[in-house]
Amino acid sequence: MLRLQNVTKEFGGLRAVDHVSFTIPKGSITGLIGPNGSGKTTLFNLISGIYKLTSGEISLDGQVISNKPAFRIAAMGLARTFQVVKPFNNISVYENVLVGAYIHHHNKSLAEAKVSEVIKLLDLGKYSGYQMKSLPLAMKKKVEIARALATDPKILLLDEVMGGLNPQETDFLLKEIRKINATGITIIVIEHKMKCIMSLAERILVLDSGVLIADGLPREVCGNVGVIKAYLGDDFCVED
Amino acid sequence: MLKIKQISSGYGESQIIFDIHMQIDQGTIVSLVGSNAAGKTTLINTISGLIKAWSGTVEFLGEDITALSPAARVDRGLIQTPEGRRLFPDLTIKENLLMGSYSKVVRAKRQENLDYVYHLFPKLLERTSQLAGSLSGGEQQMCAVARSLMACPKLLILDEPSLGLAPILIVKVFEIIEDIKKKGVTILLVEQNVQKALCLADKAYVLESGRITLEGTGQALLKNDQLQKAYLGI
Amino acid sequence: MLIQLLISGIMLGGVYALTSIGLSLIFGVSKIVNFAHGDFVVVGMYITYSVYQATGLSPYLSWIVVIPCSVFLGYLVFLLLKRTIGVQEVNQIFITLGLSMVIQNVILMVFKSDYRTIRTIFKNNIKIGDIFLTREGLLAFLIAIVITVVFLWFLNKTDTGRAMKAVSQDRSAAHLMGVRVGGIDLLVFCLGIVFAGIAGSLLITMFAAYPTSGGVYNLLAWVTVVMGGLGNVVGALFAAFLIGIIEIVSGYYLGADMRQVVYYVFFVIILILRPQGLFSGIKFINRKVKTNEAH
Amino acid sequence: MKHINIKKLLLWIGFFILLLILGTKVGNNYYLDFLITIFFMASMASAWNLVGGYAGLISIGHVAFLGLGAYTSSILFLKLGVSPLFGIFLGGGMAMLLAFLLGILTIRLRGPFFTLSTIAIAEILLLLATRFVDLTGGSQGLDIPYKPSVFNFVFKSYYVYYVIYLVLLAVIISVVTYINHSKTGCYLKAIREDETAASSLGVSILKYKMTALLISAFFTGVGGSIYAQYLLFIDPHSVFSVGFSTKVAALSIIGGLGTVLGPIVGAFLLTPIEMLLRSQLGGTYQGLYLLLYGVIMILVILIIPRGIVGTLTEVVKNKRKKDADRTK
Repeated sequence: MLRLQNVTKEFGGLRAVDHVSFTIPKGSITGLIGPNGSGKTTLFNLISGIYKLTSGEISLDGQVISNKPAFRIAAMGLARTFQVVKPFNNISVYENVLVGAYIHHHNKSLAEAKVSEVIKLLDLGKYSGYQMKSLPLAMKKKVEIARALATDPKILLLDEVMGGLNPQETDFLLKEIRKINATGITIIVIEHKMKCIMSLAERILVLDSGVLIADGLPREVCGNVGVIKAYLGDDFCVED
Repeated sequence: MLKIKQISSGYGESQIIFDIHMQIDQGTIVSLVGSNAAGKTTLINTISGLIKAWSGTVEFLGEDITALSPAARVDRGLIQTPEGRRLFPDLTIKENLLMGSYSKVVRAKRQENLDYVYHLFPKLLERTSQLAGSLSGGEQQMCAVARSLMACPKLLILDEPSLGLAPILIVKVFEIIEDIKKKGVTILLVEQNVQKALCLADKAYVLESGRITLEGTGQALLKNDQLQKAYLGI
Repeated sequence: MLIQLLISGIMLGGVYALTSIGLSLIFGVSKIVNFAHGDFVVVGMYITYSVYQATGLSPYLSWIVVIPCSVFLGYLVFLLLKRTIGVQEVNQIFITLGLSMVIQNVILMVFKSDYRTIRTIFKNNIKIGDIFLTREGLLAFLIAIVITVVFLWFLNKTDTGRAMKAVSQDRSAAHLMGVRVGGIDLLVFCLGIVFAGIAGSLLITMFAAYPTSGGVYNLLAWVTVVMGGLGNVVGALFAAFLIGIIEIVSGYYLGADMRQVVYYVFFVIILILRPQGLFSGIKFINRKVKTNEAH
Repeated sequence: MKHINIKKLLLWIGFFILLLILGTKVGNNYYLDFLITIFFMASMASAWNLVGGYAGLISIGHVAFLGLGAYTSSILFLKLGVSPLFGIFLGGGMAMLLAFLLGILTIRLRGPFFTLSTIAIAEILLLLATRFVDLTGGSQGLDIPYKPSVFNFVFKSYYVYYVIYLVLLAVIISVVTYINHSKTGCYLKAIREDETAASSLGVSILKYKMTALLISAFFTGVGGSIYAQYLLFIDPHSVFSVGFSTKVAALSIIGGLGTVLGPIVGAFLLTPIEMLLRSQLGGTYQGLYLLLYGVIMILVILIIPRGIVGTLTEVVKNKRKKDADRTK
């Protein structure tokens, strides 16, 4: 359903994303990994319309979305969270989710029904009246997911939602993500916690210096020489 | 030389590192490895004083420096070469180097240090009046290391010195690190190039989700299965 | 005639440069948005005026009062703004707007709303060929230029000056060099206010001061800073000359009341078309500040 | 929150009628003028709050809309004989037109630069109004003849003005309340908090900022037109002074940015102090009230940056939360 063809992004002379192509099938969970600065978040920013492409094309369900403004892409069914959380700090959790819900429900009571549904799904009821800024990071990340879900996305991009969480919180969030996927929403996850992504994703894409260096099942990717090099250094495999 | 006891810290309301203990002995290279977002940069920024420790103490050369400003730590010889070089892009190379010896403690030795780093990196002398922002990645890294050496470091913290460099340059960077060690500078090396970092290290720490999960000599860790698991989750 | 206008414009621009360099410095190094900068110029004007009225001291010597007062004022205001540095730009706008109201109305209460000026220092003008120059104007220009040049030297050749540039480019890296960044912020703020004060003491010999005239100087300073490229001190200097010329030339051809309209319009056009400034090619303390939000 | 709260609505209507009746009891024009000024300032602060408080666009040149509205209706009336009854709305329309032009050009500018562009626009209009003497009477200003009639929108009784201003205030409060609880309000708050996040949730930043700016400009323009009809005199320095905008912004900030009641509380607290100080002290201390505004504004920003209403609501909410936690 999501298709990238030769997607390239340059900042100044630097090529942050270099001719990346892949297709994400409907209903799948895909992991996107790679070392620091390999261009993962940049790729998300390109897909969600925050950045403009230098060249290439991105399409969602056959419709070209590259270089459309972010709010249009969101309306077409693509939602995301942010690596560094971007909460609407001075309004309540409820209103944060409401912002997302209004995208397809112009009527307030319909939008509110959607909010209740999402809040129930993610078990956020206790916090709905709280101001965003008073929440701990784990909850902020969860509200970001809730906000994104309220837009009724076909595909959800999660950018390091597990970062900075303790093991219990991580386990809980893993379950939530599977639950969301079970409702038919396609998911792409950027994650550094390898254990998480290996257990969560059915397919893994590996970026290194903006280039897609591996694409396959978690097991395959782990054994991939290029991936190990990218992560651990050039000589690691040789000495083994 | 550096003793860290029970350090916790983070940004805003979110805690990133938890109860860290670490000890760095005079004249050694200590490596700190761990995956992205494990809290390595947070830890060294707490050591440098850019972030306030929430609890615990940092002791440097027998003195408790937990409450000192970053500048006061620089005066005592605790120098960090930050991740991504962080040169001053609109200053020339020479101006960047001079900024390295900003601290009053080392200004007297400024010319001597300048000669030394120019000797170490002749390329910097060639381009001395060029703006730092116009250098290539490798040259920037040399300049950043040179800038730190200008401060007569007693403990040099290097954050991801090989990040984004071509393989040939990475080899060069590690050679330089060994050279610096030979000059008697103690080094704390933060690297994602685990192999290289561990080969070089007298001692190493593995940081996972803000906690130290493994520690030992570099060679011991190289042979550790758990390390591979931590990185690839196999 | 045109040459006369150009020269007068450059003379005027020299004095404006002092105002804008102060603002450019504060904005460039500490990222403090100061909407009361013009009012500090006016404070300088009134201090000079009062000193002159009370003791007959020449405006050029009144600096012994203007400078300490500016430093003190700068210190007090910095205490208000300190905690907002780097985090709350909106609050900086509001605090400095409030400050502007306070300064203007304190002046109003102390000095009433009358126009005040000192125009009795020199009797006659200078005439070189066909070109007339007022002695006040020429002296103000020369003083302003000397101060600017000395300041540029300071910025480039001293450790403290370099530290200012370093802080403007990368605050946390400056910390790691051992720079006491908070101290640099304070120094820069006070220095900026001192420049404004000195500009005031020069301007009072040419223009009248009234309580709300800070508004004019404030916008003027921002116009030059935006034109010069945000935080670009040399750019601000050139922009100040340009503004001086625009002001004099348009004042001559369109009438005195129109000169500000011309450069305000110019300003809005630059904000929209070239928010990085006209002179951003000349790098100096030029930080990359985005004026356009990505959409 | 589910549907329109009938009780609350009735309460407000009751309050409105009470104020209408109260007005008839105030025989003294001095006191009526007092109340009219408060209503006027509250209206202007509320209109400003839509842009400054909700959309996060700090406009300090809002007076451009006020002045343009005032000049439009006055010039149309004096030169073309158009009744201010229509002129008021045309004034609002002109203000919207200016807002639209200003908006497409400068709405993308980051914080302080948007603010600067609004100040520049206001200053430009001030200077133009002074310059084009034929049309505007220059710095002499325009006199609207005192010929009371409905067509001329000039009235003998202060009570009529009192009602007009009360209605204006009521309409603005209703609109702001409606927006506050609507999709638009929700989107505006999101934009103010984080533009990138908002746009990734489907919010068109430009569209909603522009909407807020247009509505705000319209009411400010209408307010300016009515103001001209009330004073029967306008001159560039009274309707285009940036100081007035700062004052209006100060009322909102002190009362509480981005809250329905904030600007009104601000106006009802500070305007009486201003008027008392002005009438009592006058002369030598004519600047004292503005000095006070400045000091209070700085203190509020430093101590309670969410303003009186914002801070009180937070305190009440926290208390409720604590009580709820305790009962659990």
